[in-house]
Amino acid sequence: MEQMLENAWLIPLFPLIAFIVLVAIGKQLKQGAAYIGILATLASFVLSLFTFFERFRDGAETYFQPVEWFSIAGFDVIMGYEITQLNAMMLVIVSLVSLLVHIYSRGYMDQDERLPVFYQYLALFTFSMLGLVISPNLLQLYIFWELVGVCSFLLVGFYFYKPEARAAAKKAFIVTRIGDVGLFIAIILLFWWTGSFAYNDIFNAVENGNLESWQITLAAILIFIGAMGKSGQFPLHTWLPDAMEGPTPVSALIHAATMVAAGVYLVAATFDLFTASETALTVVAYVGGFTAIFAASIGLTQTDIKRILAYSTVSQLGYMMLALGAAAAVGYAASTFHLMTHAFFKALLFLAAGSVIHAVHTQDIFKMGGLWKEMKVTAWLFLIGCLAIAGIPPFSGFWSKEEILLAVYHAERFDLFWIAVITAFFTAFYMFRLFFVTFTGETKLQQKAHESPIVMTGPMMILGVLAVISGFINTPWNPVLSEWLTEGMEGSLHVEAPVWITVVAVIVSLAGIGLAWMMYGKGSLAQNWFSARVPLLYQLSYRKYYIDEIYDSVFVRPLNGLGKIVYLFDIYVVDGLVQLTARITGAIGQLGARMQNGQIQTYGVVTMIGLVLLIVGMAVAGGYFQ
Amino acid sequence: MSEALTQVPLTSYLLVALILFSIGLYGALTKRNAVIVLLSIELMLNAVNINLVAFAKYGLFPSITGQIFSLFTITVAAAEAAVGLAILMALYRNRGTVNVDEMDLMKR
Amino acid sequence: MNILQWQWSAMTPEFIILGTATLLSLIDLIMKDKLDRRVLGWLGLVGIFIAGFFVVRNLGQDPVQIMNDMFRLDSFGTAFKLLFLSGAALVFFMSIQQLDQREIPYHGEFYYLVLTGVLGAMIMASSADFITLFVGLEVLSISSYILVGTRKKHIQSNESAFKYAVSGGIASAVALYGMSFIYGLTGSTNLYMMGERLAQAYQRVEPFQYSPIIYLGFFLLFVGLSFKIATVPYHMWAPDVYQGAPVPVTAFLAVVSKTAGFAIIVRILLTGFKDITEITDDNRLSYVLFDELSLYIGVIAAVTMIIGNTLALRQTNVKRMMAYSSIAHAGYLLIPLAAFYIPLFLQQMLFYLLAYLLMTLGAFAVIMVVTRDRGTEDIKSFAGLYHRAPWMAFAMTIFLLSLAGIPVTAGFFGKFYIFMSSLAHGKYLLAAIMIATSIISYVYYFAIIRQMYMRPGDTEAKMFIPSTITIVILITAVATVLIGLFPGVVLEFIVNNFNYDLLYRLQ
Amino acid sequence: MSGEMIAFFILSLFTIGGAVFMISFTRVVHMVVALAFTFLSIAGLYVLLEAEFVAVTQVLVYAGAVAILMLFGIMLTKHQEQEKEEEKRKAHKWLALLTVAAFFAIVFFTLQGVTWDSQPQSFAEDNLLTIGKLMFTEYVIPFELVSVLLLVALVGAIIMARREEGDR
Amino acid sequence: MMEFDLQRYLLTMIVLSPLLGILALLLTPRHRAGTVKLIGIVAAFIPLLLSLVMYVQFDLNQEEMQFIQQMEWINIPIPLSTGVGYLPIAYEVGVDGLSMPLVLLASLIAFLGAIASNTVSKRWKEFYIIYLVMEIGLLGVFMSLNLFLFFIFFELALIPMFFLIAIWGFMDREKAAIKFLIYNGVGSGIMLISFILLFIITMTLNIQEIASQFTDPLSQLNASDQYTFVTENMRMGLFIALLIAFGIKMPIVPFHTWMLKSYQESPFAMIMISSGIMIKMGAYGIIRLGVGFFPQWALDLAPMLALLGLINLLYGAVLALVQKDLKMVLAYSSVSHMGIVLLGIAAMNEVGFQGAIFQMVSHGLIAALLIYMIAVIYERTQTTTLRELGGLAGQMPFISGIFLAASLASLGLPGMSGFISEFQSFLGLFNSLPVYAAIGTLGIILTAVYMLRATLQTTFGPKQERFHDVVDARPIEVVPMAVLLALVILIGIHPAVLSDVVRATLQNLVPGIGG
Repeated sequence: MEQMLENAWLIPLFPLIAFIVLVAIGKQLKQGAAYIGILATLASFVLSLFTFFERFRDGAETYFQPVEWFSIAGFDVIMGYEITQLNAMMLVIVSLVSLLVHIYSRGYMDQDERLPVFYQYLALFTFSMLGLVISPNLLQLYIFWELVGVCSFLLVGFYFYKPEARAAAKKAFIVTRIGDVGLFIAIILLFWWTGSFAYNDIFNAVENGNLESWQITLAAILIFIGAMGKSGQFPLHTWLPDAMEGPTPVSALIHAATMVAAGVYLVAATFDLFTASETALTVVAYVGGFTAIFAASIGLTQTDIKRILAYSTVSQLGYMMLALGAAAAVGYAASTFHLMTHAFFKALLFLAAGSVIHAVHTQDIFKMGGLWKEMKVTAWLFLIGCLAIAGIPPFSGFWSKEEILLAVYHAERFDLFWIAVITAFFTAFYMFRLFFVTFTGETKLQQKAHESPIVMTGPMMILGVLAVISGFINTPWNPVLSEWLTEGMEGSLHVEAPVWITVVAVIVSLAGIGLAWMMYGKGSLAQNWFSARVPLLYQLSYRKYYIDEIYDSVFVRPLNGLGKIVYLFDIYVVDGLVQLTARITGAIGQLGARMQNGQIQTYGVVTMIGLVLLIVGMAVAGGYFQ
Repeated sequence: MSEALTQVPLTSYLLVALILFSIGLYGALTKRNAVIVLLSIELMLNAVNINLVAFAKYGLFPSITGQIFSLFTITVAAAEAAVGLAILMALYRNRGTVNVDEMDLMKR
Repeated sequence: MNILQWQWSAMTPEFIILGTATLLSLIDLIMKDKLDRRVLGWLGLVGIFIAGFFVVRNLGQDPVQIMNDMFRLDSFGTAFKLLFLSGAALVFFMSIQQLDQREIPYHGEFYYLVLTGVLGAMIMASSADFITLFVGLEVLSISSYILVGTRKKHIQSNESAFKYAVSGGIASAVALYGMSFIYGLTGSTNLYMMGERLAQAYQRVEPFQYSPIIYLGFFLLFVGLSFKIATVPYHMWAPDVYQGAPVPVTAFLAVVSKTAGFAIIVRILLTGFKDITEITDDNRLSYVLFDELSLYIGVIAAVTMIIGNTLALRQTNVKRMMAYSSIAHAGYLLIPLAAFYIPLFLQQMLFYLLAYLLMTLGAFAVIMVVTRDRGTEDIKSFAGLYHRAPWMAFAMTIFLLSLAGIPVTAGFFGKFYIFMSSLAHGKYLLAAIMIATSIISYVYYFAIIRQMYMRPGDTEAKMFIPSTITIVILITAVATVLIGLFPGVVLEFIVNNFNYDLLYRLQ
Repeated sequence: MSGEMIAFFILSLFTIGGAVFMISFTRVVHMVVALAFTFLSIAGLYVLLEAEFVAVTQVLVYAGAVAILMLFGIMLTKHQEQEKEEEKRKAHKWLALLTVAAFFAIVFFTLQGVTWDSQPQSFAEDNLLTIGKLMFTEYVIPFELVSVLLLVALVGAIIMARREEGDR
Repeated sequence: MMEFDLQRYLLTMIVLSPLLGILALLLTPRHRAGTVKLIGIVAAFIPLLLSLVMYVQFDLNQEEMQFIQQMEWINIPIPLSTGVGYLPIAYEVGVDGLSMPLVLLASLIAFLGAIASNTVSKRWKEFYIIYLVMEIGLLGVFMSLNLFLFFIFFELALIPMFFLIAIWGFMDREKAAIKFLIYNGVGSGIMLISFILLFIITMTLNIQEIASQFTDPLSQLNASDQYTFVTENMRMGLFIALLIAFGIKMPIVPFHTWMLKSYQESPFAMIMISSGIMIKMGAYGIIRLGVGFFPQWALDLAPMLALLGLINLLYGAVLALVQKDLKMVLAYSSVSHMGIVLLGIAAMNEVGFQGAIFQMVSHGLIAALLIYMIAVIYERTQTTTLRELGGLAGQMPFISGIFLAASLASLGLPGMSGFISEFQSFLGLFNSLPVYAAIGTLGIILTAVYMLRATLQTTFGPKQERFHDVVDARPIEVVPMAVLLALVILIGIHPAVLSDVVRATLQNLVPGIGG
């Protein structure tokens, strides 16, 4: 079965072929275009699965296949692919979620005449994301990193005629690009410091102490900036909620399960670099922690179903970052584990939300309500997702979240630990707020909502199953995944942690659910209980801490203002000087013309003045006629 | 020194010539009547002739060439005067004036 | 020595031109008034060609002098004579079919006055004696005064003739005044004798210090002669006169007369003032006077270029614009004098003069046709020319590009060559001004191009172009481009046939 | 003081005086007459300088031909008797005066600063003969050329000054 | 034997091949518009074909010039102590890894420009004749090995451009043309000054000989006695003079204002040529002549170059951000992108130079594509004002798609050529001047901001009634789009097509820098 690893390059190839085929003849295929995408993704998924199992069960070595790309001034840039534990797992997650979303979209996008285009983008995205995952070096990663960014941009702006979609797409691209520049610089610096783009060479250099500590810290932080952009970490998180302007399947695939997790993946993939710098890890941990609680606190008050989920995503990604930064190898395992479970339950939640939106044609949860009866399947699946994210045992989220809490506690980062606990409470609260408002109570809809077709609910069900069971792959008493993932890594995986942590975590989550039930389910507590008491905090949360407004007035407007000022400078000073030169030339002509008055005697006088000047000049310069 | 009293120094001739030249130049540059302008030019040429003839006698290398040169100058000056006057006639016929300062149809 | 023992055959071209002029005047007298005077033009052309033939035959001959350098047949003079004769021939071609009976009532006179003018110019180029040079200058001048005024009924023509005559008179007086001082120091009108004695005078010390007189004489002479080449400070007559004169005469003034001015200036400078030398510390022969004067000539050149080009910017009358343009070109031509370097000097000047001759005459030929057709000299008369006579417009474009100094034209290489020498002599400022003013000149040259190609004219009718003018335009345009492409051929011709034999006195 | 000196003094005075009068007179005819006087005095100076032939020529050509020619010119053209002064002209005149004065000063100081180290030569004998010989030997080319020049001037003067049909 | 001849005459054939078209056009009756245009396009295709032959025949491993042809042309007589000597100005052409891609680029863009000029609505015969004359100049600049020839080709490209702008441009065309002419005239003037000084110093005009005289410490300047005195100041002065001369062409801020006007008023095909090739002539000049002759000074002044590059990059980007007209956005974008070329040069190492060359080629392709897209859009909407545009993706998805792809390429999306070149330039610069490079990366963000602003404003947004009946791309229009985009992507995913060509030459060039 060794060939499977050798042939791993086929995995991203199928979606690429699908993309090319769709570009070429997608228009003619009409809605049939979907099947090409589905088939290609299916093939990728199957191959990924084989690869994963080969890696997992047979314990195959890390496989690396180099290909010369081109030479930069004598240095041959190597491209290729590499299958490590981490990316074997990622391959499966990505291709699976992608496959499910492909299938789901067939139903969701049925009415859209631009469905072939949609599938083009999806296929391109899948290709790029898979390529990103199997990249053996930073440069290649960066290339796919940008490509997934573009796909995200294209898909967010899929409804190009909506001004909001246009703005959101632009924002998504630009904000992530700010992060990308960090990564870009990091790659270049690392290249000059280590002489290579490849992970292994960089890690070796770090290990051999070829790099000064400031270099490591700088490079790690720059890489993290890249990750922040993609994973929507504060302060580069603003694009992610806006990105919800894209079609919902896209949100599920890109903005929940895969691409936004790429940031976490990047930090995990270059984790050896981070572990060499305490400072960098601390930065990662605190940015993650802050993002987690910050985004969760915004999620508490939002009313748009997809935005709530988006903030939840930001928060959960923060969670992962927190784990990575706070707790070394344990955190690494916990974080990647959470990455996996999150991919499943968040994708589920988004698809379910998509199903709801598909049915009710609105995204405002307070315009829905009482959907339980009309959309049984969706509701059940949504509930599973909520329970998973809230961390209720035995759902998958419980296991991964607990893993994180344990790891953080074990690392004695108690401040971060409590932040994580509070975030867990918030999460439980706003998820169930969402659930109760949407599915229980009286319907506020005019027309009757219908359950989605099987093509949509099918994928959701698969994800539902995964959201339930995927946690068992890595239980505290049998951490199969963690052990496999951290094979060959330094640091013990053995965590001695008090039991109360598990208890507290569950209780906190239940408390959150309870509060939500009281306010939105049963109604025993007024919905405006909080907003009435602390209107300031409520407003702050509701308006997302005015971050967008602040950015607008701190960056966007000044930049535009600067542009306008510089433009004036360009016109009046730079070009003005040119005009001035022309004027001066004209003025000399004018002066000459004034002397040229047509009077022959004036001409004579001018001549004689010239003669006198010449002789005087000679006299003065030559010292004659003293 | 006694010689200086019996013999007119060259510089004196040169100064006379210079004064004549300057007057001629001034006349040529200021007089309104075109005929007088032409005459002033003749005056300038006469100053040149005085120079030449004086140099012929008192120059660093005295020679009769100066006198011959002045003869040519006189001839040429006369011809020039004649042609100038003829042109002035033609102009006067068309324009009705001989004032130099009115001749500014073309300028700038 | 018996008067007949001199080798008079050296003067054959001059005799032929003189004879032709006399013949033409006689025929003109005999001919009935009503008869077409074109035949005179053709006759004159034949004369010019025969003279040209003899000039060409003189190529490569040893220099000959007659009567103590009263007349000198040397390659320097031969070179200029070729320029004069070709210029005159082209002017004749331009005029023959285009002279308007009403405008120039005296065709016969026109032809033979051009010939006497050429005769004067030829004498100016091939004598080494002040008196002869002066008389030659005056022959050219007086012929020109009358030529300018030949449009008798035309007020502007009268006026410009008078202005020309008065300016010329003052200039002659000033130049003669300068000559008189130089004569005073040397006692001779022979340039070689002059050179030797000036060198002696220059060496004299107090109380017999004569160098101030030398400078005074030089400046008077130079300013007086600068009238002919129309450089600062004696440039201001040119626009008025060029504007008022009939086009062929303007062309004659711009080309033949100006070239003759350069001939006389260069000859006087190079023979009369070259002996003032000293041996420098590093054992080199230094032309003291030239070194000192080069600064002033440089200033004159710079101001000339600036004035010529900036004033041309404002012009709407084509002939006037060309006048300023010719002033500017005189400025360019002074640069070899300012950056004086004997071995390269003659090539530069002759090459540029040739290029200037071709492009200016070509441009004037086109201007002549166009202004005649439209009845106005305004630059707007060129509007839509491209649609009426595309080939002529194309030729005009070549001339203008050449005047502006844009490759691949003769004008470009001429400028390049001059430019090269000025930089080689460290005259960076002068070179910079030359470049800057050349760029300014783009604006007004391209103004004509814009009119020709980009503006609609009043009429789309085909323009009538007389066949002789076509010949002129064709010859000048082709030559401009060919010389621009292969300047080496011309340079080689110059090097092989023309040398600095004017520097040496013949025994 | 020798007689030559006195003669020079008087002649220069007449010469310059005539010129100054010419400049300052307001009637054009007077100007010409003053100038003729100057021309004659100059001829006197030539005699002092032992250039008798030049002196004779001066009288014939200038005092005779040119002055008369100019008088004819004045007669043939209508002209304002008085020179009217305009503001512009005034400025021009002052500028011209200044320029000429500067020119004069420069040349004057140059000449003043020079001592002429010369051996005067006498041309008293055979002045005419020497000139004539030279004219027809060494200077025959310019001499002949001058004839061309005169011819040109003649023709030019005729065609320029000739009254055409339809002239006023 | 045949092979040998081809090697020798190929470049001359390329540079003179437009003459065939000119002749054919002269013989074609004016009124047959279709034939005239067809001949024009075919004529522009011949040099491209020959350039492709050159590409195929190009020896990747040779460091020196290839396809050299030398011919005596002009002998300038100069005096020697022994008599008259001659300074030869030869007709010398040749290409190496630096110029070959640019020749290819020039012939390609010129061909596509000829197609894009298909829409010329008046005086098409003259248009194509002048256009082909210009092409001779464009091609010649990159292959001439002689400064005199270089200058002549340079001018030969500029003057026809004047006509093309002034006759076929938009409303204020004549003013724009004059501004173009004067500005570039100044540049040419300074260039001429420096060329002649170089000539005087080295007594040769051959580019390679001059370079070897300046850079080879063993070779004495064989100048004639008077002029041997070449101070360091003089070298610096010459370097800066060359920098300014080519900086005007490139354009380096603050010499860029001519470009704005000519972008506004030129016909689109001319903007394609201008930003696709002409401004590359400036960059090429800086590398070939500036750096090639004075590597030491280039190295010493590298921070200044980097600063200029930064200013270009950021200044152009900030200005592009606030433009109201699509064409102006592109104009400033070109300014900005040429800044990256400068940054690559300022790096003064192999990587940086490779980046600069890549950026020249890449920007040539991308800018040409973007402008072509604008031309196509303008033809349909009759406007380039951003506010009036919008929602075009609905009516013309194909055009909008390509336009979007082009702007993504322009902002440096991996997988397209823009990324490779930007990456290499920055890679090089980070090694030598990391602080400048770090500041420069701001430009990457700003580029994204202004490109997306312009592109999305045009193609995205609510559909507009006015553009209801516009049609999507026609087959003839697809050709330039497809070719350009394909090349952009080809270089993006397989940069070896270019880097292999450049490699040997750069290895030869960089040791001259001595560091």
